Amino acid sequence: MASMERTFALHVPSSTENLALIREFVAAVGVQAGFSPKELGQLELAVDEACANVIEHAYGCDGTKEVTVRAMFDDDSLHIEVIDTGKAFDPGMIQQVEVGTLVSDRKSGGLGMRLMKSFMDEVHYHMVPGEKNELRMVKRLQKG
Amino acid sequence: MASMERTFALHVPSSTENLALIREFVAAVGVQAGFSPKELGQLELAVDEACANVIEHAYGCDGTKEVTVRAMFDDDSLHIEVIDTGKAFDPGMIQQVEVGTLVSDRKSGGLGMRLMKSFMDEVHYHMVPGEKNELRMVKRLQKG
Amino acid sequence: MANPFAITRSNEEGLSILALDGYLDAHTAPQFEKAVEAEFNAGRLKIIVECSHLTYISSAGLGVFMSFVEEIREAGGDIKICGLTPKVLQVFDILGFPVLFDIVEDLPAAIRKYAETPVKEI
Amino acid sequence: MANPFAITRSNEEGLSILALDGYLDAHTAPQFEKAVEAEFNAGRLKIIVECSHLTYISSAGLGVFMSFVEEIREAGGDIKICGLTPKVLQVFDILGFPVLFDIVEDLPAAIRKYAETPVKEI
Ligand SMILES: Nc1ncnc2c1ncn2[C@@H]1O[C@H](COP(=O)(O)OP(=O)(O)O)[C@@H](O)[C@H]1O
Ligand SMILES: Nc1ncnc2c1ncn2[C@@H]1O[C@H](COP(=O)(O)OP(=O)(O)O)[C@@H](O)[C@H]1O
Repeated sequence: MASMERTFALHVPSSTENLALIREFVAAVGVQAGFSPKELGQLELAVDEACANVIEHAYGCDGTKEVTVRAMFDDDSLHIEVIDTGKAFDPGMIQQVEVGTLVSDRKSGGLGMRLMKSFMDEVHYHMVPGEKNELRMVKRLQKG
Repeated sequence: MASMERTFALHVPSSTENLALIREFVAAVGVQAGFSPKELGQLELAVDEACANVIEHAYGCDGTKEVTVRAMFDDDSLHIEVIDTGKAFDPGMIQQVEVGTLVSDRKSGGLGMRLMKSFMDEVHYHMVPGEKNELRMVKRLQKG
Repeated sequence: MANPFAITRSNEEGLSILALDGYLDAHTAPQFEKAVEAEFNAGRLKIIVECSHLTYISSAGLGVFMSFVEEIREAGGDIKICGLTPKVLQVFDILGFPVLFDIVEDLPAAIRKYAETPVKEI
Repeated sequence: MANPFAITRSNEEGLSILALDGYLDAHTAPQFEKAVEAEFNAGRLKIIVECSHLTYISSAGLGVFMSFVEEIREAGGDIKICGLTPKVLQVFDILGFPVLFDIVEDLPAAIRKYAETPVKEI
Protein backbone atom coordinates (compact mmCIF):
# COMPACT_ATOMS: atom_id res chain seq x y z
CA MET A 1 0.00 0.00 0.00
CA ALA A 2 1.38 3.39 -0.97
CA SER A 3 1.93 5.93 1.77
CA MET A 4 -1.04 8.24 1.33
CA GLU A 5 -1.44 11.14 3.65
CA ARG A 6 -4.85 11.86 5.11
CA THR A 7 -5.70 15.15 6.73
CA PHE A 8 -8.43 15.97 9.25
CA ALA A 9 -9.23 19.13 11.19
CA LEU A 10 -11.60 20.13 13.95
CA HIS A 11 -12.43 23.66 15.13
CA VAL A 12 -14.36 24.12 18.37
CA PRO A 13 -15.06 26.94 20.84
CA SER A 14 -12.52 27.10 23.68
CA SER A 15 -14.68 25.45 26.32
CA THR A 16 -13.86 22.32 28.34
CA GLU A 17 -17.31 21.08 27.25
CA ASN A 18 -15.69 20.33 23.88
CA LEU A 19 -12.85 18.15 25.18
CA ALA A 20 -15.04 15.06 24.79
CA LEU A 21 -15.63 15.86 21.10
CA ILE A 22 -11.91 16.49 20.63
CA ARG A 23 -11.17 13.04 22.07
CA GLU A 24 -13.77 11.40 19.80
CA PHE A 25 -12.17 13.16 16.83
CA VAL A 26 -8.67 12.01 17.74
CA ALA A 27 -9.84 8.47 18.45
CA ALA A 28 -11.64 8.25 15.08
CA VAL A 29 -8.55 9.40 13.22
CA GLY A 30 -6.30 7.17 15.33
CA VAL A 31 -8.39 4.07 14.53
CA GLN A 32 -8.00 4.76 10.82
CA ALA A 33 -4.27 5.30 11.25
CA GLY A 34 -4.05 1.83 12.78
CA PHE A 35 -3.35 2.42 16.48
CA SER A 36 -4.27 -0.17 19.11
CA PRO A 37 -6.97 0.57 21.71
CA LYS A 38 -4.26 1.22 24.31
CA GLU A 39 -2.45 3.66 22.01
CA LEU A 40 -5.75 5.35 21.19
CA GLY A 41 -6.18 6.04 24.90
CA GLN A 42 -2.72 7.62 24.94
CA LEU A 43 -3.48 9.79 21.92
CA GLU A 44 -6.80 10.97 23.34
CA LEU A 45 -5.11 11.90 26.59
CA ALA A 46 -2.20 13.79 25.02
CA VAL A 47 -4.49 15.87 22.81
CA ASP A 48 -6.99 16.45 25.63
CA GLU A 49 -4.16 17.75 27.87
CA ALA A 50 -2.90 20.03 25.10
CA CYS A 51 -6.37 21.48 24.47
CA ALA A 52 -7.19 21.79 28.18
CA ASN A 53 -3.98 23.82 28.56
CA VAL A 54 -4.96 26.07 25.67
CA ILE A 55 -8.39 26.66 27.19
CA GLU A 56 -7.09 27.26 30.72
CA HIS A 57 -3.75 28.96 30.15
CA ALA A 58 -3.60 30.43 26.64
CA TYR A 59 -7.20 31.69 26.71
CA GLY A 60 -7.57 32.10 30.50
CA CYS A 61 -10.86 30.16 30.41
CA ASP A 62 -12.44 32.58 27.92
CA GLY A 63 -14.84 30.22 26.17
CA THR A 64 -15.47 32.44 23.14
CA LYS A 65 -12.15 31.72 21.38
CA GLU A 66 -11.33 28.87 19.04
CA VAL A 67 -9.23 25.72 19.43
CA THR A 68 -8.08 23.94 16.28
CA VAL A 69 -6.87 20.35 16.16
CA ARG A 70 -5.34 19.13 12.93
CA ALA A 71 -4.41 15.50 12.36
CA MET A 72 -2.49 13.90 9.52
CA PHE A 73 -1.36 10.34 9.17
CA ASP A 74 0.48 8.13 6.75
CA ASP A 75 1.84 4.60 7.08
CA ASP A 76 4.48 5.66 9.59
CA SER A 77 2.98 8.09 12.04
CA LEU A 78 0.22 10.40 13.13
CA HIS A 79 0.93 14.13 13.37
CA ILE A 80 -1.24 16.31 15.57
CA GLU A 81 -1.27 20.10 15.69
CA VAL A 82 -3.12 22.03 18.38
CA ILE A 83 -3.47 25.67 17.41
CA ASP A 84 -4.67 28.68 19.39
CA THR A 85 -4.52 32.45 19.13
CA GLY A 86 -4.17 33.12 22.84
CA LYS A 87 -1.26 34.06 25.11
CA ALA A 88 2.10 32.62 24.14
CA PHE A 89 4.38 31.06 26.77
CA ASP A 90 7.89 29.71 27.03
CA PRO A 91 7.70 25.96 27.53
CA GLY A 92 11.42 25.90 28.36
CA MET A 93 10.67 27.85 31.53
CA ILE A 94 8.22 25.26 32.87
CA GLN A 95 9.84 23.08 35.51
CA GLN A 96 8.68 19.52 35.75
CA VAL A 97 8.00 18.71 39.38
CA GLU A 98 7.91 15.13 40.73
CA VAL A 99 4.43 13.80 41.42
CA GLY A 100 5.42 13.09 45.05
CA THR A 101 6.35 16.74 45.49
CA LEU A 102 3.09 17.90 43.88
CA VAL A 103 1.20 15.73 46.38
CA SER A 104 3.17 17.11 49.37
CA ASP A 105 2.50 20.61 48.09
CA ARG A 106 -1.20 19.78 47.62
CA LYS A 107 -1.05 20.81 43.99
CA SER A 108 -3.85 19.83 41.66
CA GLY A 109 -1.93 20.65 38.47
CA GLY A 110 1.41 20.15 36.80
CA LEU A 111 0.91 16.77 35.12
CA GLY A 112 -0.36 17.73 31.67
CA MET A 113 2.89 18.32 29.81
CA ARG A 114 4.45 15.26 31.42
CA LEU A 115 1.61 13.10 30.13
CA MET A 116 1.93 14.50 26.60
CA LYS A 117 5.66 13.74 26.58
CA SER A 118 5.11 10.27 28.04
CA PHE A 119 2.58 9.19 25.46
CA MET A 120 3.77 10.94 22.29
CA ASP A 121 7.07 10.38 20.47
CA GLU A 122 7.60 14.08 19.76
CA VAL A 123 6.20 17.23 21.40
CA HIS A 124 7.22 20.66 20.09
CA TYR A 125 5.84 24.12 20.70
CA HIS A 126 6.02 26.62 17.89
CA MET A 127 4.89 30.15 18.70
CA VAL A 128 4.30 32.80 16.03
CA PRO A 129 4.03 35.99 18.15
CA GLY A 130 0.81 37.92 17.63
CA GLU A 131 -0.47 35.30 15.23
CA LYS A 132 -0.82 31.83 16.73
CA ASN A 133 0.63 29.21 19.03
CA GLU A 134 1.10 25.74 17.67
CA LEU A 135 1.81 22.54 19.53
CA ARG A 136 3.00 19.74 17.27
CA MET A 137 2.99 16.16 18.45
CA VAL A 138 3.92 12.96 16.66
CA LYS A 139 3.02 9.38 17.52
CA ARG A 140 4.68 6.68 15.46
CA LEU A 141 2.90 3.52 14.42
CA GLN A 142 4.39 0.30 15.79
CA LYS A 143 5.19 -1.93 12.84
CA GLY A 144 3.99 -5.42 13.67
CA MET B 1 -29.20 34.02 28.74
CA ALA B 2 -27.99 36.17 25.85
CA SER B 3 -28.01 34.65 22.39
CA MET B 4 -24.37 33.73 21.88
CA GLU B 5 -23.36 32.10 18.66
CA ARG B 6 -21.03 29.12 18.77
CA THR B 7 -19.18 27.86 15.73
CA PHE B 8 -17.72 24.43 15.03
CA ALA B 9 -16.12 22.94 11.93
CA LEU B 10 -14.90 19.54 10.82
CA HIS B 11 -12.77 18.71 7.78
CA VAL B 12 -12.37 15.07 6.74
CA PRO B 13 -11.25 13.14 3.66
CA SER B 14 -14.11 12.28 1.30
CA SER B 15 -14.48 8.66 2.33
CA THR B 16 -17.60 6.94 3.68
CA GLU B 17 -15.36 5.71 6.50
CA ASN B 18 -15.65 9.22 7.94
CA LEU B 19 -19.44 9.39 8.04
CA ALA B 20 -19.42 7.97 11.58
CA LEU B 21 -17.11 10.77 12.77
CA ILE B 22 -19.30 13.33 11.00
CA ARG B 23 -22.32 12.00 12.89
CA GLU B 24 -20.46 12.12 16.22
CA PHE B 25 -19.50 15.71 15.47
CA VAL B 26 -23.05 16.74 14.64
CA ALA B 27 -24.45 14.92 17.67
CA ALA B 28 -21.94 16.61 20.01
CA VAL B 29 -22.85 20.05 18.67
CA GLY B 30 -26.55 19.21 18.70
CA VAL B 31 -26.45 18.18 22.36
CA GLN B 32 -24.90 21.52 23.28
CA ALA B 33 -27.50 23.34 21.19
CA GLY B 34 -30.19 21.63 23.27
CA PHE B 35 -31.83 19.13 20.90
CA SER B 36 -33.62 16.05 22.21
CA PRO B 37 -32.25 12.55 21.54
CA LYS B 38 -34.88 12.05 18.82
CA GLU B 39 -33.94 15.34 17.14
CA LEU B 40 -30.26 14.45 17.41
CA GLY B 41 -31.00 11.32 15.39
CA GLN B 42 -32.67 13.48 12.75
CA LEU B 43 -29.73 15.86 12.61
CA GLU B 44 -27.19 13.06 12.31
CA LEU B 45 -29.17 11.52 9.48
CA ALA B 46 -29.64 14.74 7.50
CA VAL B 47 -25.93 15.59 7.67
CA ASP B 48 -24.88 12.01 6.95
CA GLU B 49 -27.10 11.99 3.82
CA ALA B 50 -25.66 15.32 2.69
CA CYS B 51 -22.08 14.14 3.13
CA ALA B 52 -22.73 10.71 1.59
CA ASN B 53 -24.11 12.54 -1.48
CA VAL B 54 -21.00 14.71 -1.66
CA ILE B 55 -18.75 11.66 -1.48
CA GLU B 56 -20.74 9.63 -4.00
CA HIS B 57 -22.03 12.23 -6.44
CA ALA B 58 -19.94 15.41 -6.16
CA TYR B 59 -16.63 13.55 -5.82
CA GLY B 60 -17.60 10.34 -7.65
CA CYS B 61 -16.24 8.26 -4.76
CA ASP B 62 -12.76 9.79 -5.02
CA GLY B 63 -11.61 9.47 -1.40
CA THR B 64 -8.76 11.96 -1.65
CA LYS B 65 -10.90 15.12 -1.59
CA GLU B 66 -12.21 17.01 1.42
CA VAL B 67 -15.64 17.35 2.99
CA THR B 68 -16.25 20.25 5.36
CA VAL B 69 -19.09 20.42 7.85
CA ARG B 70 -19.64 23.71 9.65
CA ALA B 71 -22.14 24.06 12.49
CA MET B 72 -23.31 27.17 14.27
CA PHE B 73 -26.02 27.51 16.87
CA ASP B 74 -27.67 30.14 19.01
CA ASP B 75 -30.75 30.05 21.22
CA ASP B 76 -33.07 29.65 18.22
CA SER B 77 -31.56 27.24 15.76
CA LEU B 78 -28.68 25.18 14.48
CA HIS B 79 -27.19 26.01 11.09
CA ILE B 80 -25.25 23.37 9.19
CA GLU B 81 -23.15 23.90 6.08
CA VAL B 82 -21.77 21.00 4.07
CA ILE B 83 -19.10 22.19 1.66
CA ASP B 84 -17.31 20.40 -1.17
CA THR B 85 -15.22 21.34 -4.18
CA GLY B 86 -16.53 18.64 -6.48
CA LYS B 87 -19.02 18.59 -9.36
CA ALA B 88 -21.92 20.99 -9.06
CA PHE B 89 -25.47 19.87 -9.83
CA ASP B 90 -28.89 21.39 -10.21
CA PRO B 91 -31.05 20.25 -7.30
CA GLY B 92 -34.14 21.66 -9.07
CA MET B 93 -33.74 18.99 -11.75
CA ILE B 94 -33.90 16.09 -9.28
CA GLN B 95 -37.34 14.49 -9.27
CA GLN B 96 -38.59 13.05 -6.04
CA VAL B 97 -39.96 9.57 -6.70
CA GLU B 98 -42.41 7.81 -4.33
CA VAL B 99 -40.87 5.07 -2.20
CA GLY B 100 -43.38 2.58 -3.57
CA THR B 101 -42.21 3.36 -7.10
CA LEU B 102 -38.55 3.04 -6.08
CA VAL B 103 -39.34 -0.41 -4.66
CA SER B 104 -41.17 -1.51 -7.85
CA ASP B 105 -38.22 -0.25 -9.87
CA ARG B 106 -35.79 -2.09 -7.58
CA LYS B 107 -33.92 1.13 -6.89
CA SER B 108 -31.51 1.31 -3.98
CA GLY B 109 -31.23 5.11 -4.02
CA GLY B 110 -33.30 8.24 -4.17
CA LEU B 111 -34.17 8.76 -0.51
CA GLY B 112 -31.35 11.03 0.71
CA MET B 113 -32.67 14.44 -0.24
CA ARG B 114 -36.16 13.51 0.92
CA LEU B 115 -34.80 12.60 4.35
CA MET B 116 -32.87 15.88 4.63
CA LYS B 117 -36.01 17.86 3.81
CA SER B 118 -38.12 15.78 6.19
CA PHE B 119 -35.87 16.29 9.18
CA MET B 120 -34.53 19.83 8.68
CA ASP B 121 -36.55 23.04 8.65
CA GLU B 122 -34.59 24.53 5.75
CA VAL B 123 -32.45 22.95 3.03
CA HIS B 124 -30.78 25.15 0.41
CA TYR B 125 -28.06 24.46 -2.12
CA HIS B 126 -25.70 27.25 -2.98
CA MET B 127 -23.22 26.55 -5.78
CA VAL B 128 -20.27 28.84 -6.53
CA PRO B 129 -19.11 27.51 -9.95
CA GLY B 130 -15.48 26.47 -10.04
CA GLU B 131 -15.07 27.25 -6.36
CA LYS B 132 -17.34 25.26 -4.06
CA ASN B 133 -20.74 23.76 -3.51
CA GLU B 134 -22.51 24.55 -0.28
CA LEU B 135 -25.55 22.89 1.23
CA ARG B 136 -27.10 24.93 4.02
CA MET B 137 -29.55 23.37 6.43
CA VAL B 138 -31.32 24.82 9.44
CA LYS B 139 -33.00 23.02 12.31
CA ARG B 140 -34.92 25.15 14.75
CA LEU B 141 -34.97 24.48 18.47
CA GLN B 142 -38.40 23.69 19.92
CA LYS B 143 -39.09 26.16 22.69
CA GLY B 144 -40.49 24.25 25.66
CA MET C 1 -14.89 1.33 16.57
CA ALA C 2 -12.97 -1.66 15.28
CA ASN C 3 -16.19 -3.40 14.29
CA PRO C 4 -18.84 -0.77 13.71
CA PHE C 5 -21.26 -3.13 11.98
CA ALA C 6 -21.82 -6.87 12.15
CA ILE C 7 -24.42 -9.34 10.91
CA THR C 8 -25.23 -12.61 12.65
CA ARG C 9 -27.05 -15.27 10.59
CA SER C 10 -29.27 -17.93 12.09
CA ASN C 11 -32.17 -20.21 11.18
CA GLU C 12 -35.47 -20.75 12.94
CA GLU C 13 -38.40 -22.81 11.65
CA GLY C 14 -37.09 -22.56 8.09
CA LEU C 15 -36.71 -18.78 8.32
CA SER C 16 -33.43 -16.94 7.76
CA ILE C 17 -32.66 -14.44 10.47
CA LEU C 18 -30.13 -11.66 9.90
CA ALA C 19 -29.44 -9.86 13.18
CA LEU C 20 -27.83 -6.46 12.66
CA ASP C 21 -25.49 -4.88 15.19
CA GLY C 22 -24.03 -1.37 14.98
CA TYR C 23 -24.62 1.23 12.31
CA LEU C 24 -25.83 0.79 8.75
CA ASP C 25 -24.66 3.74 6.65
CA ALA C 26 -23.10 4.22 3.22
CA HIS C 27 -19.90 2.67 4.57
CA THR C 28 -21.41 -0.53 5.94
CA ALA C 29 -24.43 -1.00 3.63
CA PRO C 30 -22.43 -3.04 1.06
CA GLN C 31 -21.86 -5.65 3.78
CA PHE C 32 -25.61 -5.90 4.41
CA GLU C 33 -26.29 -6.02 0.67
CA LYS C 34 -23.94 -9.00 0.30
CA ALA C 35 -25.62 -10.79 3.19
CA VAL C 36 -29.12 -10.38 1.69
CA GLU C 37 -27.81 -11.37 -1.72
CA ALA C 38 -26.26 -14.53 -0.24
CA GLU C 39 -29.63 -15.53 1.27
CA PHE C 40 -31.35 -14.93 -2.04
CA ASN C 41 -28.77 -16.87 -4.05
CA ALA C 42 -28.98 -19.79 -1.62
CA GLY C 43 -32.76 -19.86 -2.06
CA ARG C 44 -33.36 -18.85 1.56
CA LEU C 45 -36.14 -16.44 0.73
CA LYS C 46 -38.01 -16.07 4.03
CA ILE C 47 -35.83 -13.45 5.63
CA ILE C 48 -36.20 -11.68 8.96
CA VAL C 49 -33.98 -8.69 9.64
CA GLU C 50 -33.66 -8.32 13.41
CA CYS C 51 -32.71 -4.75 14.35
CA SER C 52 -32.73 -4.52 18.14
CA HIS C 53 -28.97 -3.80 18.12
CA LEU C 54 -29.05 -1.59 15.06
CA THR C 55 -28.07 1.85 16.37
CA TYR C 56 -28.45 3.84 13.16
CA ILE C 57 -29.68 3.57 9.58
CA SER C 58 -29.31 5.94 6.63
CA SER C 59 -30.77 5.79 3.13
CA ALA C 60 -27.90 3.56 1.99
CA GLY C 61 -29.12 0.88 4.41
CA LEU C 62 -32.78 1.43 3.51
CA GLY C 63 -31.81 1.03 -0.13
CA VAL C 64 -30.86 -2.60 0.47
CA PHE C 65 -34.40 -3.37 1.64
CA MET C 66 -35.89 -1.48 -1.33
CA SER C 67 -33.80 -3.03 -4.05
CA PHE C 68 -34.21 -6.69 -3.03
CA VAL C 69 -37.73 -7.06 -1.77
CA GLU C 70 -39.57 -7.25 -5.12
CA GLU C 71 -37.36 -9.99 -6.45
CA ILE C 72 -37.61 -11.95 -3.22
CA ARG C 73 -41.41 -11.62 -3.17
CA GLU C 74 -41.71 -12.72 -6.78
CA ALA C 75 -39.80 -15.84 -5.80
CA GLY C 76 -42.27 -16.48 -2.96
CA GLY C 77 -40.28 -15.06 -0.07
CA ASP C 78 -40.27 -11.80 1.88
CA ILE C 79 -38.20 -9.53 4.09
CA LYS C 80 -39.82 -8.88 7.46
CA ILE C 81 -38.31 -6.35 9.81
CA CYS C 82 -38.39 -6.48 13.62
CA GLY C 83 -36.90 -4.98 16.76
CA LEU C 84 -36.49 -1.39 15.53
CA THR C 85 -35.53 1.07 18.25
CA PRO C 86 -37.44 4.39 18.29
CA LYS C 87 -34.45 6.26 16.80
CA VAL C 88 -34.27 3.92 13.80
CA LEU C 89 -38.03 3.43 13.52
CA GLN C 90 -38.65 7.15 12.92
CA VAL C 91 -36.62 6.88 9.70
CA PHE C 92 -38.66 3.92 8.41
CA ASP C 93 -41.83 5.74 9.43
CA ILE C 94 -41.18 9.07 7.75
CA LEU C 95 -40.52 7.33 4.43
CA GLY C 96 -43.70 5.28 4.61
CA PHE C 97 -41.91 1.93 4.87
CA PRO C 98 -44.67 0.45 7.09
CA VAL C 99 -46.96 0.40 4.03
CA LEU C 100 -44.39 -1.50 1.98
CA PHE C 101 -42.86 -3.83 4.56
CA ASP C 102 -44.08 -5.92 7.46
CA ILE C 103 -42.47 -4.20 10.43
CA VAL C 104 -43.20 -5.92 13.74
CA GLU C 105 -42.22 -5.67 17.38
CA ASP C 106 -39.80 -8.54 17.88
CA LEU C 107 -38.52 -11.86 16.55
CA PRO C 108 -41.46 -13.99 17.80
CA ALA C 109 -43.85 -11.54 16.14
CA ALA C 110 -41.87 -11.78 12.89
CA ILE C 111 -42.05 -15.58 13.00
CA ARG C 112 -45.81 -15.42 13.63
CA LYS C 113 -46.15 -12.94 10.77
CA TYR C 114 -44.62 -15.48 8.37
CA ALA C 115 -47.26 -18.01 9.50
CA GLU C 116 -50.08 -15.51 8.87
CA THR C 117 -48.88 -13.65 5.78
CA PRO C 118 -45.91 -15.31 4.06
CA VAL C 119 -45.70 -12.54 1.46
CA LYS C 120 -46.86 -8.99 2.18
CA GLU C 121 -49.41 -7.76 -0.33
CA ILE C 122 -49.08 -4.12 -1.25
CA MET D 1 -24.00 12.43 26.25
CA ALA D 2 -26.62 14.01 28.46
CA ASN D 3 -24.83 12.78 31.58
CA PRO D 4 -21.18 12.18 30.74
CA PHE D 5 -20.05 11.85 34.33
CA ALA D 6 -21.78 10.76 37.51
CA ILE D 7 -20.77 9.92 41.08
CA THR D 8 -22.68 7.51 43.30
CA ARG D 9 -22.05 7.71 47.06
CA SER D 10 -22.47 4.81 49.43
CA ASN D 11 -21.26 3.54 52.79
CA GLU D 12 -19.84 0.18 53.73
CA GLU D 13 -18.33 -0.75 57.10
CA GLY D 14 -17.77 2.91 57.95
CA LEU D 15 -16.02 3.56 54.65
CA SER D 16 -17.18 6.17 52.13
CA ILE D 17 -17.41 4.82 48.62
CA LEU D 18 -17.50 7.15 45.62
CA ALA D 19 -18.27 5.17 42.47
CA LEU D 20 -17.35 7.07 39.31
CA ASP D 21 -19.16 6.59 36.00
CA GLY D 22 -18.19 8.18 32.69
CA TYR D 23 -15.27 10.45 31.96
CA LEU D 24 -13.25 12.57 34.33
CA ASP D 25 -11.65 15.44 32.40
CA ALA D 26 -11.18 19.18 32.88
CA HIS D 27 -14.91 19.60 32.32
CA THR D 28 -16.13 17.10 34.91
CA ALA D 29 -13.27 17.22 37.47
CA PRO D 30 -14.88 20.08 39.46
CA GLN D 31 -17.82 17.75 40.19
CA PHE D 32 -15.44 15.11 41.57
CA GLU D 33 -13.57 17.74 43.55
CA LYS D 34 -16.80 18.87 45.22
CA ALA D 35 -17.69 15.28 46.08
CA VAL D 36 -14.33 14.61 47.76
CA GLU D 37 -14.50 17.93 49.55
CA ALA D 38 -17.97 17.07 50.85
CA GLU D 39 -16.66 13.81 52.33
CA PHE D 40 -13.78 15.64 53.94
CA ASN D 41 -15.97 18.37 55.38
CA ALA D 42 -18.38 15.80 56.78
CA GLY D 43 -15.50 14.03 58.49
CA ARG D 44 -15.91 10.91 56.33
CA LEU D 45 -12.20 10.45 55.82
CA LYS D 46 -11.89 6.79 54.80
CA ILE D 47 -12.66 7.14 51.13
CA ILE D 48 -12.69 4.52 48.41
CA VAL D 49 -12.91 5.70 44.81
CA GLU D 50 -14.41 2.89 42.75
CA CYS D 51 -13.48 3.26 39.08
CA SER D 52 -14.83 0.20 37.25
CA HIS D 53 -17.17 2.44 35.21
CA LEU D 54 -14.68 5.26 34.79
CA THR D 55 -13.99 5.32 31.04
CA TYR D 56 -11.35 8.05 30.95
CA ILE D 57 -9.21 10.22 33.21
CA SER D 58 -7.01 13.22 32.42
CA SER D 59 -4.67 15.21 34.63
CA ALA D 60 -7.56 17.37 35.82
CA GLY D 61 -9.09 14.28 37.42
CA LEU D 62 -5.77 13.05 38.79
CA GLY D 63 -5.26 16.49 40.32
CA VAL D 64 -8.23 15.94 42.64
CA PHE D 65 -6.51 12.87 44.13
CA MET D 66 -3.22 14.76 44.46
CA SER D 67 -4.56 17.88 46.08
CA PHE D 68 -6.70 16.22 48.79
CA VAL D 69 -4.81 13.15 49.90
CA GLU D 70 -2.27 14.82 52.23
CA GLU D 71 -4.90 16.68 54.17
CA ILE D 72 -7.07 13.58 54.46
CA ARG D 73 -4.13 11.47 55.63
CA GLU D 74 -3.11 14.07 58.22
CA ALA D 75 -6.64 13.81 59.60
CA GLY D 76 -6.28 10.02 59.83
CA GLY D 77 -8.08 9.02 56.63
CA ASP D 78 -7.02 7.98 53.14
CA ILE D 79 -8.14 7.72 49.53
CA LYS D 80 -7.89 4.17 48.17
CA ILE D 81 -8.52 3.54 44.50
CA CYS D 82 -10.01 0.38 42.99
CA GLY D 83 -11.49 -1.08 39.84
CA LEU D 84 -9.31 0.74 37.30
CA THR D 85 -9.70 -0.52 33.73
CA PRO D 86 -6.46 -1.05 31.77
CA LYS D 87 -7.01 2.14 29.74
CA VAL D 88 -7.29 4.27 32.87
CA LEU D 89 -4.70 2.32 34.85
CA GLN D 90 -1.94 3.09 32.33
CA VAL D 91 -2.34 6.80 33.15
CA PHE D 92 -1.98 6.21 36.91
CA ASP D 93 0.97 3.91 36.22
CA ILE D 94 2.99 6.19 33.98
CA LEU D 95 2.84 8.97 36.58
CA GLY D 96 3.95 6.70 39.42
CA PHE D 97 0.67 6.94 41.33
CA PRO D 98 1.01 3.35 42.63
CA VAL D 99 3.86 4.54 44.90
CA LEU D 100 1.72 7.32 46.33
CA PHE D 101 -1.71 5.70 46.50
CA ASP D 102 -3.12 2.30 47.42
CA ILE D 103 -4.49 1.07 44.11
CA VAL D 104 -6.21 -2.31 44.34
CA GLU D 105 -8.22 -4.68 42.17
CA ASP D 106 -11.79 -4.19 43.35
CA LEU D 107 -14.04 -2.97 46.14
CA PRO D 108 -13.58 -5.98 48.48
CA ALA D 109 -9.81 -5.56 48.12
CA ALA D 110 -10.13 -1.87 48.96
CA ILE D 111 -12.17 -2.69 52.06
CA ARG D 112 -9.55 -5.29 53.15
CA LYS D 113 -6.81 -2.72 52.48
CA TYR D 114 -8.41 -0.34 54.98
CA ALA D 115 -8.32 -3.15 57.57
CA GLU D 116 -4.62 -3.81 56.92
CA THR D 117 -3.25 -0.31 56.27
CA PRO D 118 -5.70 2.46 57.22
CA VAL D 119 -3.30 5.14 56.01
CA LYS D 120 -0.75 4.51 53.26
CA GLU D 121 2.79 5.34 54.35
CA ILE D 122 4.93 6.91 51.66
N1 LIG E 1 -0.88 26.31 26.00
C1 LIG E 1 -0.34 26.96 27.05
N2 LIG E 1 -0.38 28.30 27.09
C2 LIG E 1 0.15 28.95 28.13
N3 LIG E 1 0.73 28.36 29.18
C3 LIG E 1 0.80 27.02 29.21
C4 LIG E 1 0.25 26.24 28.15
N4 LIG E 1 0.47 24.95 28.43
C5 LIG E 1 1.10 24.92 29.61
N5 LIG E 1 1.33 26.15 30.09
C6 LIG E 1 2.02 26.48 31.35
O1 LIG E 1 2.76 25.33 31.76
C7 LIG E 1 2.34 24.92 33.08
C8 LIG E 1 2.38 23.42 33.20
O2 LIG E 1 1.40 22.84 32.38
P1 LIG E 1 0.88 21.37 32.67
O3 LIG E 1 2.04 20.46 32.85
O4 LIG E 1 -0.05 20.99 31.60
O5 LIG E 1 0.13 21.46 34.07
P2 LIG E 1 -1.15 22.31 34.48
O6 LIG E 1 -1.82 22.77 33.24
O7 LIG E 1 -1.97 21.36 35.27
O8 LIG E 1 -0.62 23.44 35.31
C9 LIG E 1 0.98 25.53 33.26
O9 LIG E 1 0.63 25.73 34.61
C10 LIG E 1 1.09 26.83 32.49
O10 LIG E 1 1.72 27.82 33.27
N1 LIG F 1 -23.96 16.75 -3.58
C1 LIG F 1 -24.40 16.29 -4.77
N2 LIG F 1 -23.64 16.47 -5.88
C2 LIG F 1 -24.07 16.03 -7.07
N3 LIG F 1 -25.25 15.41 -7.27
C3 LIG F 1 -26.04 15.20 -6.22
C4 LIG F 1 -25.66 15.63 -4.91
N4 LIG F 1 -26.65 15.31 -4.06
C5 LIG F 1 -27.61 14.71 -4.80
N5 LIG F 1 -27.26 14.63 -6.10
C6 LIG F 1 -28.09 14.07 -7.19
O1 LIG F 1 -29.42 13.94 -6.71
C7 LIG F 1 -29.85 12.58 -6.79
C8 LIG F 1 -30.78 12.25 -5.64
O2 LIG F 1 -30.07 12.28 -4.42
P1 LIG F 1 -30.61 11.49 -3.16
O3 LIG F 1 -32.04 11.86 -2.96
O4 LIG F 1 -29.73 11.78 -2.01
O5 LIG F 1 -30.55 9.96 -3.54
P2 LIG F 1 -29.29 9.04 -3.92
O6 LIG F 1 -28.06 9.75 -3.50
O7 LIG F 1 -29.53 7.80 -3.18
O8 LIG F 1 -29.38 8.85 -5.41
C9 LIG F 1 -28.57 11.76 -6.81
O9 LIG F 1 -28.74 10.52 -7.46
C10 LIG F 1 -27.64 12.69 -7.60
O10 LIG F 1 -27.85 12.54 -8.98
